[in-house]
Amino acid sequence: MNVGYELPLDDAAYSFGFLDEYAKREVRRTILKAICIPGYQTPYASREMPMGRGFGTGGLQVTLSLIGEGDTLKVIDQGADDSVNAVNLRHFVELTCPGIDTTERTTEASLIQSRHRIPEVALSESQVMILQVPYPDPLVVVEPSEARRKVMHGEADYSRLLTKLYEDIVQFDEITISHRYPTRINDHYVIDPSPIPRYDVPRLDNSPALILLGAGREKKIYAVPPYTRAEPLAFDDVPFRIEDFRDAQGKRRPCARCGATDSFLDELIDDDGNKQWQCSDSDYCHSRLAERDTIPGEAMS
Amino acid sequence: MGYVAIKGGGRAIAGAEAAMEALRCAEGEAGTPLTLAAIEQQLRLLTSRVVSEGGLYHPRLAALAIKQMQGDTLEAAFALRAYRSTKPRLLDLPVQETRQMRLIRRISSAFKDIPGGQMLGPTTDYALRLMRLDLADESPEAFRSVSRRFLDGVADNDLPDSYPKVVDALREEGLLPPLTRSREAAFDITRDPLVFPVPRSAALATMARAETGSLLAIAYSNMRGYGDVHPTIAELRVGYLPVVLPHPVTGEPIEAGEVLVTECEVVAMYEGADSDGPPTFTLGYGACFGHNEVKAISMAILDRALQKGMRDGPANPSEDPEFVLLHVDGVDSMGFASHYKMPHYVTFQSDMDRLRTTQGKADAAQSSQGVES
Amino acid sequence: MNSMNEWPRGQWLRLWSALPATLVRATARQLAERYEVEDLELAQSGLGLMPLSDSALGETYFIGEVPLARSQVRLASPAQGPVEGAATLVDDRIGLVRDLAILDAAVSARLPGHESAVELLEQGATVVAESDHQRRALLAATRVDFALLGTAEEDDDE
Amino acid sequence: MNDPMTLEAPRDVRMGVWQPPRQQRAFRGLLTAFSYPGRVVRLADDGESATLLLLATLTDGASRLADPERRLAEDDIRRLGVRSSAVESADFVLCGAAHPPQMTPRLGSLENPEQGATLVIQVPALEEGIKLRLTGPGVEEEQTLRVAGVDPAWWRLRDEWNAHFPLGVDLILASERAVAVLPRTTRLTVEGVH
Repeated sequence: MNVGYELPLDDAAYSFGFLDEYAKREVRRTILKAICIPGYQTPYASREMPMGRGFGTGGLQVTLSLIGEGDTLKVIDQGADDSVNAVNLRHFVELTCPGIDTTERTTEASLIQSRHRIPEVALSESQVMILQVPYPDPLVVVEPSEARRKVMHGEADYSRLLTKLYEDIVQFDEITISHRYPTRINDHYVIDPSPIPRYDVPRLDNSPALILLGAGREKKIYAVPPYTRAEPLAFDDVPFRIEDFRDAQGKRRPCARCGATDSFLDELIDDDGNKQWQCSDSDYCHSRLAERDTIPGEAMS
Repeated sequence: MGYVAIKGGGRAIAGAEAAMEALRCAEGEAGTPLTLAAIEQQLRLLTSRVVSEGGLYHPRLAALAIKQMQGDTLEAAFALRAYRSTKPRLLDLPVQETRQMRLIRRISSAFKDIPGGQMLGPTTDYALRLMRLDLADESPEAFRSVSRRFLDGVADNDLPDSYPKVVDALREEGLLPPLTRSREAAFDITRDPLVFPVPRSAALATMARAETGSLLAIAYSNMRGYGDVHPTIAELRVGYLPVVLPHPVTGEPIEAGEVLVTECEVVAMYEGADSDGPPTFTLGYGACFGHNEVKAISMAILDRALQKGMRDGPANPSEDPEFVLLHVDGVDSMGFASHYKMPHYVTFQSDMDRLRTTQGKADAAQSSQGVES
Repeated sequence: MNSMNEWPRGQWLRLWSALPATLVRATARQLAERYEVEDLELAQSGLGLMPLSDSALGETYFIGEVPLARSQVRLASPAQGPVEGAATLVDDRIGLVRDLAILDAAVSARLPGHESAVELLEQGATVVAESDHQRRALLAATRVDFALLGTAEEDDDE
Repeated sequence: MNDPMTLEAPRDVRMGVWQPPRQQRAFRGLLTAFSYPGRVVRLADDGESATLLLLATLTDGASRLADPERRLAEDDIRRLGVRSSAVESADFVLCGAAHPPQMTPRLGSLENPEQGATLVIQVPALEEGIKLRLTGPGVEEEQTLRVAGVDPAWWRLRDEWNAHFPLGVDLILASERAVAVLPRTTRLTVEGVH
């Protein structure tokens, strides 16, 4: 720079929501089109965010384009508000969006940004769910060319994907897809629902809340509108199955902390090498414990 | 210790930040903080790398990023990119002309003598890579006098402001294809996602802000034999490009600043006249912000390789636009490589569930066949 | 006014911006005290995508972005009526670019008091000349004519 | 370019609909209207126009707007910073409820259905007039919407344009202050008409 150049520290402050208004406007246009075409991966010019591609930049750009005064944001990663990446994203939004609130309570949140989980507590119409997506296109496994994939999606031609699933069954007598389970939206587009476990896929179906999915690195936004059919691909003889948390005796494992038998569980290994099972949704687990403490006499199931 | 939920994340992150900062300042009493000017000047090639890979010519901010990221070029370029997201587009600049560059270096490996002459400028090309131990404890006085003594030693003979381009001379001789001033608008990679096939302008823009090492690696594969460019450097120039735009009131061209640029044209062997014209040499073009010759040369070679790939279809990786352009961006690749460090235990839980189920079925099948397992 | 002819308006920003911003500020302040300054456009800073013409095939492409700051002002001069000035700089200092726009207006209309801004042009010119000299020195000191290598004049090589 | 910083207009118009916080609020209203088709969402405060507010919120130099009936003031078009264009190439088309456009708006393509246009139809009133029965994504059972002053030809054309999902157009019905949205996926029957 010129001799005597000084960085203008005075007007270096970031604007509300970090992104400039043109970027927000583009994301907003994209979101509305994504809602009008349920499950369609709508392209947009993803901006660089101050955290790594793959760390939730897509979800973050959606959140920053939605959020404003009066909003209460919940950010989770692996179901936990306290997971490092969740803390990091929440801190960034707090930093760039003065005047908004954040919470760990699912029920208090107007916006929920998440990586890999959908909260256990059913969402309401007054909430928007934002999922972070690393790989948006379920057809990549059968077709490398995006140009050809776009045609297949447009024609709702998923025969090759179904064949792939079927080959699985022939080999393993089971569909081996564990997470990112291909799910058909409104009987047309098949989406990658982001790396949520199969346990969460049914929550996409006819949800009262709008669900937005953002893929920053791949520059795509797509949506599952409220009250919209979301159905995991499966076959009559080999049905879609969620994760199995039963022990050897076939009894559903309870959460070691709160005793819940109706939540997705993390498998933990304690220092003695013993296995433990615990709610992945930390808010769900905490609130159950809180209830139990306030309601005397209720035994842990 | 297994895949255990990370808790106390907030504290851990704050701690990690403090730990980084503690190491940055580990010299303690004995240390002196780096000034941004010192980084910009004394580490000028590092700064050059960051401005080009960051895609924003702001050497002072680049110096700050280098200081903050403790010398990590990927992270520094990344910080510069993220800064861009907060700034609006102010106006559309007119096309700038690199023939106006105020040169500090200019060479050609195609000709002994070129119009205007060859000038090595500041380069280590012919320097012996011997350790200069005198730099180990350099006295500030000596340091401060070096530049002055150099200048006094050189007669400021009347050199021109700008120099003709070697390729123009070759072109006049009919050895090169004529300029095809393409009418189509240049591709804006900062706004439009790359959906293939992409125009050459998208390839040039992508490579201009690509990660130097990534470009070099793919270009090197072509040089070694996964390709056949066999380039000769027609001209490599480094200099300050005046940025000229119309005065908002009068419209007359005004100089609004300068940008340090490295530019390179390579000449490659001619091909059978694919157009109806006579056969000519083919050309590759490379340029980037700052002083970064390896990057400009690698880009020029890849430009030539990609032109072939776009025309005849790729015969090897360095000729495949999708392969090259989607894998040379430092911010994308570094970010994605890093994200694997994040917790993935929900998905891994799900993976284990699938594996156990299928294992269970396999066992059942085997035992039903009376096979020992 | 020979200095006026010496430096076309196209070079003013280059010369002024070669100087410490404090000098420019001081002069702009003086002018702002004499003439009322109206912002025709709020001074702002942002980015510009820089298109180059590739010298191999003549195709236009974007090499990257540069910081830009711009300002456009109108000075109310009782004698000469309103005078417009503007500045667009590869820089991000909003304050500086507004000061430059004021200088630009004053010098272009040669308003009373513009002389100090012309002096700044002269000072800037010496700074620019110095950096030109440095760059030329880099070339002059490293000029090589490979055609002459190996002849009596230069037998030190090969 | 639809950014308060770059407007050369006097201070007062820089307020209101041109302010980022106001546009953020407006967008959330639109988000609800798009998510729950047929629900009437009050967008504008007193003294504001729902149409101008939603255009300020969604359009800028990156979008093309067709205003065949010249419903917008020149100043507002300049402040929006949109590129004006013909109906058949516009991202956004502004028209009245009385007469549908002669031209077919963009329907998008199989590969890029998002290029189907967004039509902003200014209606005399919502929550009165004929009754529409809506089903489809965003509607739990059935949603009814009342809208006044819309030429029935509109519904016929909408059916034609949206005949081949994913191609189609998305409608924003805008009264003075409120909006209701009919995405291409919404199935619509007009009460009494069959």
